[in-house]
Amino acid sequence: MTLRLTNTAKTYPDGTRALLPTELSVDRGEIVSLLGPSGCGKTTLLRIIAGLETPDAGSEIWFDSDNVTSLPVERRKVGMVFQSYALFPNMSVRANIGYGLKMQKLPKSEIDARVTEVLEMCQLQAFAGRAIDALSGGQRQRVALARAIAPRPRLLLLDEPLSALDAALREALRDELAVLLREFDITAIFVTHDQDEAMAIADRVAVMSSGQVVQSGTPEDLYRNPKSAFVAGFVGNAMRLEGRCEAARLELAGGALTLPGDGTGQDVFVRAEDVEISADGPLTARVETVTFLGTHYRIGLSGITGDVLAAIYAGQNAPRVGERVKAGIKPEALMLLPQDPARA
Amino acid sequence: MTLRLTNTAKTYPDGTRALLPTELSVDRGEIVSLLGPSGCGKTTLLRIIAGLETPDAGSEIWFDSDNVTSLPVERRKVGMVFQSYALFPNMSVRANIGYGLKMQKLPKSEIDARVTEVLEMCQLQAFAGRAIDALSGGQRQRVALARAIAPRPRLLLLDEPLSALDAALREALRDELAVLLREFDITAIFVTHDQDEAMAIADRVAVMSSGQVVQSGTPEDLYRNPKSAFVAGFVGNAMRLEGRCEAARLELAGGALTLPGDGTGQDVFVRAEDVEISADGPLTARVETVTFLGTHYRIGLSGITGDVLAAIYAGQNAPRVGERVKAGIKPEALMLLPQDPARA
Amino acid sequence: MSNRTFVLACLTPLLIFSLAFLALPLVRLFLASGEGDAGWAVYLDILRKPRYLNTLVLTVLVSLATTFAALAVSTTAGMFLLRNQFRGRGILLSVLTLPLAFPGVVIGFLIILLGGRQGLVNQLTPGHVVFAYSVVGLFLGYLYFSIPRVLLTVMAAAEKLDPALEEAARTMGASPFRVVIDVIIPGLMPSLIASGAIAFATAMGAFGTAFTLATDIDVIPMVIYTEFTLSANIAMAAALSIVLGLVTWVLLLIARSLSGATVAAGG
Amino acid sequence: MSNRTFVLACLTPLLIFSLAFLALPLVRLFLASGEGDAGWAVYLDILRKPRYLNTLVLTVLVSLATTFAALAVSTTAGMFLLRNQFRGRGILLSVLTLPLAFPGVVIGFLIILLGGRQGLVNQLTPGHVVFAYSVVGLFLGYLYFSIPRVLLTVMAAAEKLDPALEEAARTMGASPFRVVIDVIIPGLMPSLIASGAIAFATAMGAFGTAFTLATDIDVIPMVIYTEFTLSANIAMAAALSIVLGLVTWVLLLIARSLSGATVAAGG
Repeated sequence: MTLRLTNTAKTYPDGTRALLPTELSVDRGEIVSLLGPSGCGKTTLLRIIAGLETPDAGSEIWFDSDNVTSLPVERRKVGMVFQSYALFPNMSVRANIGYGLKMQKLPKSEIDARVTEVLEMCQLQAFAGRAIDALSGGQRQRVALARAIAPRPRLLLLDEPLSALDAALREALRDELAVLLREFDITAIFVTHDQDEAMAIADRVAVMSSGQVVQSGTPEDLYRNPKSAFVAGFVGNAMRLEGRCEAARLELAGGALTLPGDGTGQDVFVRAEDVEISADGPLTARVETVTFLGTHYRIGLSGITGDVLAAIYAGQNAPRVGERVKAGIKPEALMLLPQDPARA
Repeated sequence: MTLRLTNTAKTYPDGTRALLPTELSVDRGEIVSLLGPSGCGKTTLLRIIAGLETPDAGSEIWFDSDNVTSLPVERRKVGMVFQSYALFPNMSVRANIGYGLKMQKLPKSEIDARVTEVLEMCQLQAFAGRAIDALSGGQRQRVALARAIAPRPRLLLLDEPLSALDAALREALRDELAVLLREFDITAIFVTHDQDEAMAIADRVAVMSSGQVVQSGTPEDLYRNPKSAFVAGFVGNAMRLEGRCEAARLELAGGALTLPGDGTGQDVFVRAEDVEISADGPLTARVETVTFLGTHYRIGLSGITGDVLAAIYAGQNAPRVGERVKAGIKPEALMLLPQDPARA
Repeated sequence: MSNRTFVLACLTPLLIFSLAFLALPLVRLFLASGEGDAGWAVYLDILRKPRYLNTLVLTVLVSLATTFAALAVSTTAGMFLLRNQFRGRGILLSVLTLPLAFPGVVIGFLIILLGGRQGLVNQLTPGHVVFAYSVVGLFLGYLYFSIPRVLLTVMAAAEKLDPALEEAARTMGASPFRVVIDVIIPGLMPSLIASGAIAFATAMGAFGTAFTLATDIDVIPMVIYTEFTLSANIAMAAALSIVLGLVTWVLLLIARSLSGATVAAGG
Repeated sequence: MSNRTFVLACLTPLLIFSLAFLALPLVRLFLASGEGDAGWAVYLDILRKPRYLNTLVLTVLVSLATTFAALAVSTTAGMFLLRNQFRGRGILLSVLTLPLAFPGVVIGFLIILLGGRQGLVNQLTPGHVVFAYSVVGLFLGYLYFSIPRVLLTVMAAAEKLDPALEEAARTMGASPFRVVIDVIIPGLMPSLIASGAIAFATAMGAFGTAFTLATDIDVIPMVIYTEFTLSANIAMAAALSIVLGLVTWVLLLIARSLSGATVAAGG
């Protein structure tokens, strides 16, 4: 199914603008992530698509060629996975998954067949008869997904589907979810505040901030060509280098760098993996923290810019805390972005 | 303070052995992490040190030259940060932090001075008068830490201090906690199930499994020289290569590899970052998943061993799902470890 | 653990006292029921004499009717008040919980003002409707008394219902009616059972309301009072008390095991 | 939203009915209090005539004493039962909650069996102690009645206390006694206030117990009954009801605002 939103906004009765007028299109079979910090309006947008929130007048929501803007949630045929999973505690796993089919008034034999099929797909056969409170977090997550997909919805919506899991499980289930969503071959939109999750699962990521979609594109595109300081910081944790730009030269507290272009009136950003600690670097810094991360060390450097600047060090013999080191950044690794109007 | 545990064990009345007899020493000022999956006994061990659980007869706990085994918790002078923070909801931030000093019956002026000092150290001055439920998760975490440290305990114990925070905040506070603990200059033990957390904060990590400390050492040591399959898997996510060892040769489903030594009767492990996708590799595999992670891609490869084998791909043009690729692993990247008796 | 020793030392005397204070009179009550002329056959008398048996049946029936009516009214009203913000909501809630402040005697008094011979309904209707002194009056009085207690318990429970459960049911195509059946009622069930049990126990034991209203009809607590003070038939009074207590206690126990743990505190 | 319309359509008639049924008789009651010979001065009479004023003061004092005693006993007993697993714990809890099953009349009856002229205490002690018909008997009867309700509420609340809070206090050097003062009591406070308020309201309105016991003393619900049925002084009965209701209602409102929201449902 193709989803198209035009001019969709949400203002609360008290005047809070949760979502500014937004355009969004999702193609058939595409998996789109709404990524942003909490309070950016991503969940509001998802709930408007589901029909759980009423958008402002003038908003339009199209499922293929149907205008569903005023259709109540129970008739939109969407599947939704809730952050808390919202599994019915008074029903077994099987009854939970079959609930949507029962509401469609399908014959019992067909419900059974469809539930069995979905149970298999999600590898839940062993838990079919269990009560919900006898399931682990990861199993609940899969039951919630199975329940949402069983009625063959036109669109699958997922609200922070992994956030209720602990860190170790979350990483394991991230890949599993990505594989399952592609197996279902369904148009899906999921909300997350975790950039790794968005990048690992989505075909396309829409980055949101303060009620607006600020940039939308493939994970690679967002990472390599951020259009604003916000996207650069949120996707890939770019750090701003506070200094004075003079044409293609950036003067920092710890030394000077060559820019890839004229930086006048622009902010300069860099990612930790592009800060190289080497004896012939033009910057001088003091080592504040050294953190071993398996394949590499993360080094906190002070004296280059206002804040501590993180650098990745891949060698075996990391510098020690308190040492003075030299560092450099290649011109092509520096990102020139429009100045943040809030600060300028 | 130096901590020494000898022969410390815990058996519950129903016969469950939560902790097998354990020896552990922590030097003055050392920061030690107890790392392991849930149910491995790490929290039990921490609670025994605090005095919140009574160990089995024969256990001994020494704080410097004091045997505190039978000393009740309120007289052990330990500071503890709880997983849920356990801040007193009926007291302000200031009263929470001053509680331990009040229990020591210090004069009011001294309590005030000490609380102010700790508030400053933890950058909580602005929140001193606030109620607990007006604080964010990260602020609560710092108040819990400030409260534990204010009475100048002999030993600081932290039970999963970051697990109640969401992913983004957890990473930010991880470094902050590491810096603060070193600033306090106190002997500290913290429990975690997150290997990144343990590595980032601790001087020494004690890996626990099934009620036992299975290996203890610096993060680098554990990562580079794991002594068992469990440690290799838990620290750095090493994957087992299922195949047949013939002297220094390993036959896999997808090809053969040269081992760094005689692998007979041993299990072979490798980490994702050591699996190289290159046209001249001896292994043949099918690409199952491709995940963009910013600096690199994680590629899931099938056909090399039983499970999907993860590989790190650092280039710009990642292979596509379904493609057949060649891969190789350098002999020195393969880890030979004693066979898991449970499987052999 | 020293904490445990401290607690034990503190509480043991208190518990011994409580037991003596609570259990001893009950044992005495039970013994008293066998000390009459009829001996233990007094329990058979209850079943044989229509006066006692009919009253017992009537009391149980009125109490059951009160319980179910109170549950129905309170659940709908409670859900409505919780889900809708409107002007006057606070006042409405206060009015609904007003009867909490009045004793049973006053409730009986109110029913007489409403449905008695000089009552409002009698004055307003042409048919001269007097219901205060009948089973209807008793039922209304008990209902009046039960609604606020059940209402507050149900509202407390309804506040804790996860709204995502209802939203989940609706995304799967459930109508508002199905949501009530499949999500809201099951979610409130423990509180409904617990507060229903308390409403039943209260109705079974209500004395003030019954004493004010029941000129034509009898309920068990009144019979107990009459036997004890007026007929000086202490054995029968004791036997009836034991039977009443047993019926109510068994019901409370069943409710508590159904709704789980100490949730039966509500109401 | 269609859900809201559905709910509104369902409930509006029910609420109108409830309001008429609940609010109307109360208005009638208030009007009735001014319809006597004294007019609205009947409220002054309550303050002027020692018979009414003394009874009112006594009722309030006994109710307050009952409330605080019930809170003290129930909190200690409830914490003890919750924190300690021992054989007979279930039986002990059942005995403590037994009075839930008995109406006020039977409770009065039990107190007479314990402390009346032929009572247990009188038989066992040489001093011929008879307390059943005094304020002490009334207090004990009310206490008997309140303990199980407060106990169950406190236990439900205590179950939800975070044990880590107590452990945190202890790691910082707090003695078990300080833990009770600084952690347990503040944690239980909303439930204590709520169940205390309900215990107070129940004691203020208790009729059955008082009617059985109070041969020498009077409490307000009994005076109301006497004025209404025996003296046919409807205005005074109505005025006393209004005053009693007002005192209790104000207290319940205060308790609810102190303990927050619908937690006052407990008890």
